[in-house]
Amino acid sequence: MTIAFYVASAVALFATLMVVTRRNPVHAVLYLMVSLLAVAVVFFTLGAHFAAALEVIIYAGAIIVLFVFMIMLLNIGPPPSTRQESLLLTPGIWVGPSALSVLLAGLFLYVILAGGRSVQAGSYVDAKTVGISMFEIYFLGVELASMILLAGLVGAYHLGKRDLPDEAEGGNG
Amino acid sequence: MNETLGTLLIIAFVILGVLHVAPGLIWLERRLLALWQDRYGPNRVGPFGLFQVLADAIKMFFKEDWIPPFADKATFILAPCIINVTALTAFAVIPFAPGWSVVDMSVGLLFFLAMSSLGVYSVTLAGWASNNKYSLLGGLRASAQMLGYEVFMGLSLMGVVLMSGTFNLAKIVEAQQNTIWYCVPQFLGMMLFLIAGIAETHRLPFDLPEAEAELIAGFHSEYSSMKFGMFFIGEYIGITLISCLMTVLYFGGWDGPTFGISEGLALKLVQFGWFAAKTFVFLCLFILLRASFCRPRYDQLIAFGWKIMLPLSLANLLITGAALLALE
Amino acid sequence: MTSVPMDHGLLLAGLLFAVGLAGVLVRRNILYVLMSLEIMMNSAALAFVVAGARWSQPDGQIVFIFIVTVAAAEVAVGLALVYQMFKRMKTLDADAASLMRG
Amino acid sequence: MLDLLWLIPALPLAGFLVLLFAGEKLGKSGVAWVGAGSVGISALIAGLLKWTFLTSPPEGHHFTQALWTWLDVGAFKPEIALYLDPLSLVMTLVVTGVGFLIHLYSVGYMHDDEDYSRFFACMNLFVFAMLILVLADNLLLLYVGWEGVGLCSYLLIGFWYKDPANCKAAQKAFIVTRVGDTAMALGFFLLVTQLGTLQVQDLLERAATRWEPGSGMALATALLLLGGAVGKSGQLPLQTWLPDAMAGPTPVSALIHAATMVTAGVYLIARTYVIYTLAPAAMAAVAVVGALTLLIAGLAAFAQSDIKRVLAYSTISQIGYMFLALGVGAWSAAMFHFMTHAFFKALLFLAAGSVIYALHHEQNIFKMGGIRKQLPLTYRTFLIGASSLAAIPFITSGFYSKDAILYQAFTSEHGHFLLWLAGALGALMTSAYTFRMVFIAFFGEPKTHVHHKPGWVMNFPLLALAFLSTVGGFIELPHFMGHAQFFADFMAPSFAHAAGHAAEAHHGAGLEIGLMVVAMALGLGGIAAAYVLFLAKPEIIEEKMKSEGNRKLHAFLFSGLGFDKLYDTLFVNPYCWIARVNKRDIVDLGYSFLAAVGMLVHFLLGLTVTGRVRWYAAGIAAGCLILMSVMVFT
Repeated sequence: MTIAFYVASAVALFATLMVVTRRNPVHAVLYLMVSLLAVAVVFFTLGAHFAAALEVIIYAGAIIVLFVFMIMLLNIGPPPSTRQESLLLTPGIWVGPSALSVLLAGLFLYVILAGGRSVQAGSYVDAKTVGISMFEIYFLGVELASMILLAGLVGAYHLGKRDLPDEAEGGNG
Repeated sequence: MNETLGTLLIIAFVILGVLHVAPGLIWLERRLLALWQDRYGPNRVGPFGLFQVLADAIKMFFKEDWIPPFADKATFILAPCIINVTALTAFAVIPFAPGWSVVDMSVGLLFFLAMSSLGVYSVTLAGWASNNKYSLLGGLRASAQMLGYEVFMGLSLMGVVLMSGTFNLAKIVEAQQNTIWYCVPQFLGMMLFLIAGIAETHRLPFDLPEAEAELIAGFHSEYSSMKFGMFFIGEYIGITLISCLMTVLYFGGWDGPTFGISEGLALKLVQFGWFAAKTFVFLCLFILLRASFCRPRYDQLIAFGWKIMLPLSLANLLITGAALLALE
Repeated sequence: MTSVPMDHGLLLAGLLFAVGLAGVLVRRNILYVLMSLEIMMNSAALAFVVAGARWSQPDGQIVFIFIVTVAAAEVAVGLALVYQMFKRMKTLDADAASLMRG
Repeated sequence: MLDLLWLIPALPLAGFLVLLFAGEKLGKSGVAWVGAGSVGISALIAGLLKWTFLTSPPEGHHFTQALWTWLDVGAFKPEIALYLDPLSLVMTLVVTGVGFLIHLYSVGYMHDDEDYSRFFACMNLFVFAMLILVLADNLLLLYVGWEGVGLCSYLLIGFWYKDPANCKAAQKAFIVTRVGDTAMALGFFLLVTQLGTLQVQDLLERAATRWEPGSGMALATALLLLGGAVGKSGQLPLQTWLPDAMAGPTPVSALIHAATMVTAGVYLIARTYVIYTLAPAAMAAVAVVGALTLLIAGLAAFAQSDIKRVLAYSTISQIGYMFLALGVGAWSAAMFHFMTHAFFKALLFLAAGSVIYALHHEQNIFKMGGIRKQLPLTYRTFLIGASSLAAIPFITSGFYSKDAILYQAFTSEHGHFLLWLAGALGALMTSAYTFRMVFIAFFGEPKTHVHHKPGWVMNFPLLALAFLSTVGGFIELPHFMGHAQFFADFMAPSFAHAAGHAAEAHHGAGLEIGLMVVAMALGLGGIAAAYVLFLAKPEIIEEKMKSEGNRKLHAFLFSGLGFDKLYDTLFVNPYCWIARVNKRDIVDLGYSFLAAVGMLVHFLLGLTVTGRVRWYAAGIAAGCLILMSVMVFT
């Protein structure tokens, strides 16, 4: 299991890096899916089976599919759009953000490793326990989450409508 | 060591068995369709036309494996693999008989749902990678359809989870042995799951992603040779998987009269026999559906999923929970 | 059951977060920005799950569920916005949507 | 019964609020009922309280009603509390009683004014503020009332705001009194920091125990409070605003600038008398201020031609008497004179108002003449008031109160012959200028004719006040005349700390009679002089006026002894000069610099508003990074 953790971590990191650097959005989405699956494996190795399953079902199986769906709807996968993507990604653009991210990562490293305590993680927590405490302690949170989902639903419905009233030029798409 | 060997044996059994069920199903489907449509079907090659499947397989292997130059090559190849991998992986949690499963996972049902939700990538990516407008439309249809039907598939299964109190498939079977097959108390849930299952495998009447009248062959228009074969087989594996789950979740799995046999390999075989028999019935049901239904319009399909099935599955969940609370 | 140090789990979360941040900052295509945001959210969720696993408490996974909920809502709205943006501007360049300068 | 105390200020406040928000809708009679009625009921309640105090006085002769806690900051915990003792009761009675009569008078006097409801709203607010001032339990609340009456004074002097001169007069009153108020506020600060409380009674007790008699702190506080009192009461050197304040409607002059508000200074000193007893030098200052003021104002009153300005200067002069009394430690005599003065001065103003009303806002006495026959009732009441002011012996209240002051100015341990002399000379001048006014305005040839006669709402207050002006003095008779000391006895609990007060009785009756005879002689002599100079042989004056020096003297007196000019050269003009020189404010440069820096920063930050989401995200990330670094590395 320990080995699985490290392998999955490596895969997740690699895949995530690939997500950020891909030109073709579909490839990026696929790498993102791989990354999420790897994180799901990490969850599994940490004993969070329920979270692992949810990660795949909801994240990989639904949320990312939405990305694919949108890419297909807008039909931006094929070469013209990847060329455009290359234009947007000049080498110079990488410098600042990378520096910032490296600094952040360095800070995380420092905080986590300088803490000095290395405790073992990972003991099995089954779905039932999660469910029970979710509907007892975090009941209000669940209600709020449902409100967020409803808001997202309404918002997405409104924004996704074909003809928003203030639409200037039409097009069939 | 022995345990590992046993697991390996089961894995081999599952892979080989399932992979061989698929061609058998092709033959069975053609014969049954012919029967129900009052014609012969394949009956020339071999006994009852059984070798026709073999011939088809050989033909498929030897066709030119052509990748269109305008396609996105990596994704084009990846797509058919995904459907087989996910479907076969999902078999890992199916208990064919007591102890006969690849893994006895505590969140087995969720694992199945996870795998089935990943299956959508196959169709969608195939449609996109082909870089062909019919394929793209097919892929779009598939992703929208599967997103919609996946939601209430999961919800419809929750009734079973509520009654048995576990995600573990083997335990669900045992729970049914102790009480009653869930096809009785969870009849609505079963119907919902069955419909969702058909949609997930995009079999008729939910085969709009590959509706040949509108989209040539939908998402796999550009596929040939064994890549097409993998889609073809993947579909049958999917059917088998759904049938197995129907058996496990609603019809008591391996439960059945044991004819006085009470221990050892023989018992397991009898139990597996029951399992296989029940699964076979559902396989035939799938074929019967194909023979008897016409194809709905796409918007009807989506509206049906979101506006009828989803509320029904929620109602099912609510009533089940309420009833369980009342009986406690 | 396992002997993964908590630090390593947190470290993975931190690194993923940093990579996601880089993605948000570098990519001008708004789809990538959204994807990178997903990465960041996911890494935050990972940190919670690691912490939950450390103390064998379900709380980490519950927070994970909440984060997934938020992510789902965010993606739904975000992609609807992307759709509208593409329809109006024929581009996904986030910097193109700077007409209001703020 | 005493629990009704809170109603006394509450009713005028309610009246004010009603008139403020619904005044336009009530109609004139409604406004009159609300405006005068609220004060009238207050006066009735005050009378009831007075009765209670006389029949069954509360323990210690004072009563405190705490309404609620105003602030609660550590030890600083002022309450909205009302304190009733004989001193504040007398003030309350005068404020509500005289106030009610003046309100009633105003119903008739202001009847044709378009801003009828605004007038009554302001008047009610004034009564409310004055009552708060008088009844306040602590200095903070007193200060609220103090500034409240200042505000109302400003509003009412400038009541006819369409004439810029009125607005100027209002501003002058406001600004000049503000000088005194600043001193008073400093005095309050000093009291709070030194004695740690604002509660008046606690304050006095602590002062008596902590401060040595004659200590510097007591002197400083007493002088600062004196500053406030001087400003509000129109005493030297801040008296210049009061004559100008006559720009307001006559009832306002009667109520605010004669009967009540201007005596707030007297009240303040009487309220904090303990501090003054601790600082004999301050008491001497009070007495000297009073003496000088009464002389200067008396001189100025001679030269005035406006009937209201004559009365204004006489008010200043009479309050000078009160200060003189306070300065020599004759606390109750001061309050006695306050009371009688309130009666007869209100009477004089109202009667003068009747004349002005009848003559269509003619205020110049030289244009009146001979109206005694046309307005007999007004004439008689005015004469009663004038007699009281001039202290005609035995039959007027002013005689008794002024006599008490003069007697004590001579005999008190703080008294002095010169103070008595000033007071006696003042008596001479008072009777002279008062009857100058009477003779010029009411006797002689009619120079104008009466347009309309005042109705009963205006006449009734005159009669009531005339009655009070006459009998008000009988409650406190000199020692040799039966020695009735109702008023002094009643006031005694309020001035329990005043040592040496009782010593007066040790002087013989002979001295008392002697002093009185001198004062009487001076007063009657003044009347006689006025008769000769202004009625019988006015040509003497005309003869004198021909010389250049005398005309200059007249102009000097007319201008109130040139104080306005003095202040203009000393303060106003230099200030205006500095303001002109500093037109482009030097300090503004600093602010302009700040503004420029702000604009520069705004410009720089504006550059960062690119509309690019990624840029903002980078900003957020960098900020988080910095914050986290700070948290981690510190």
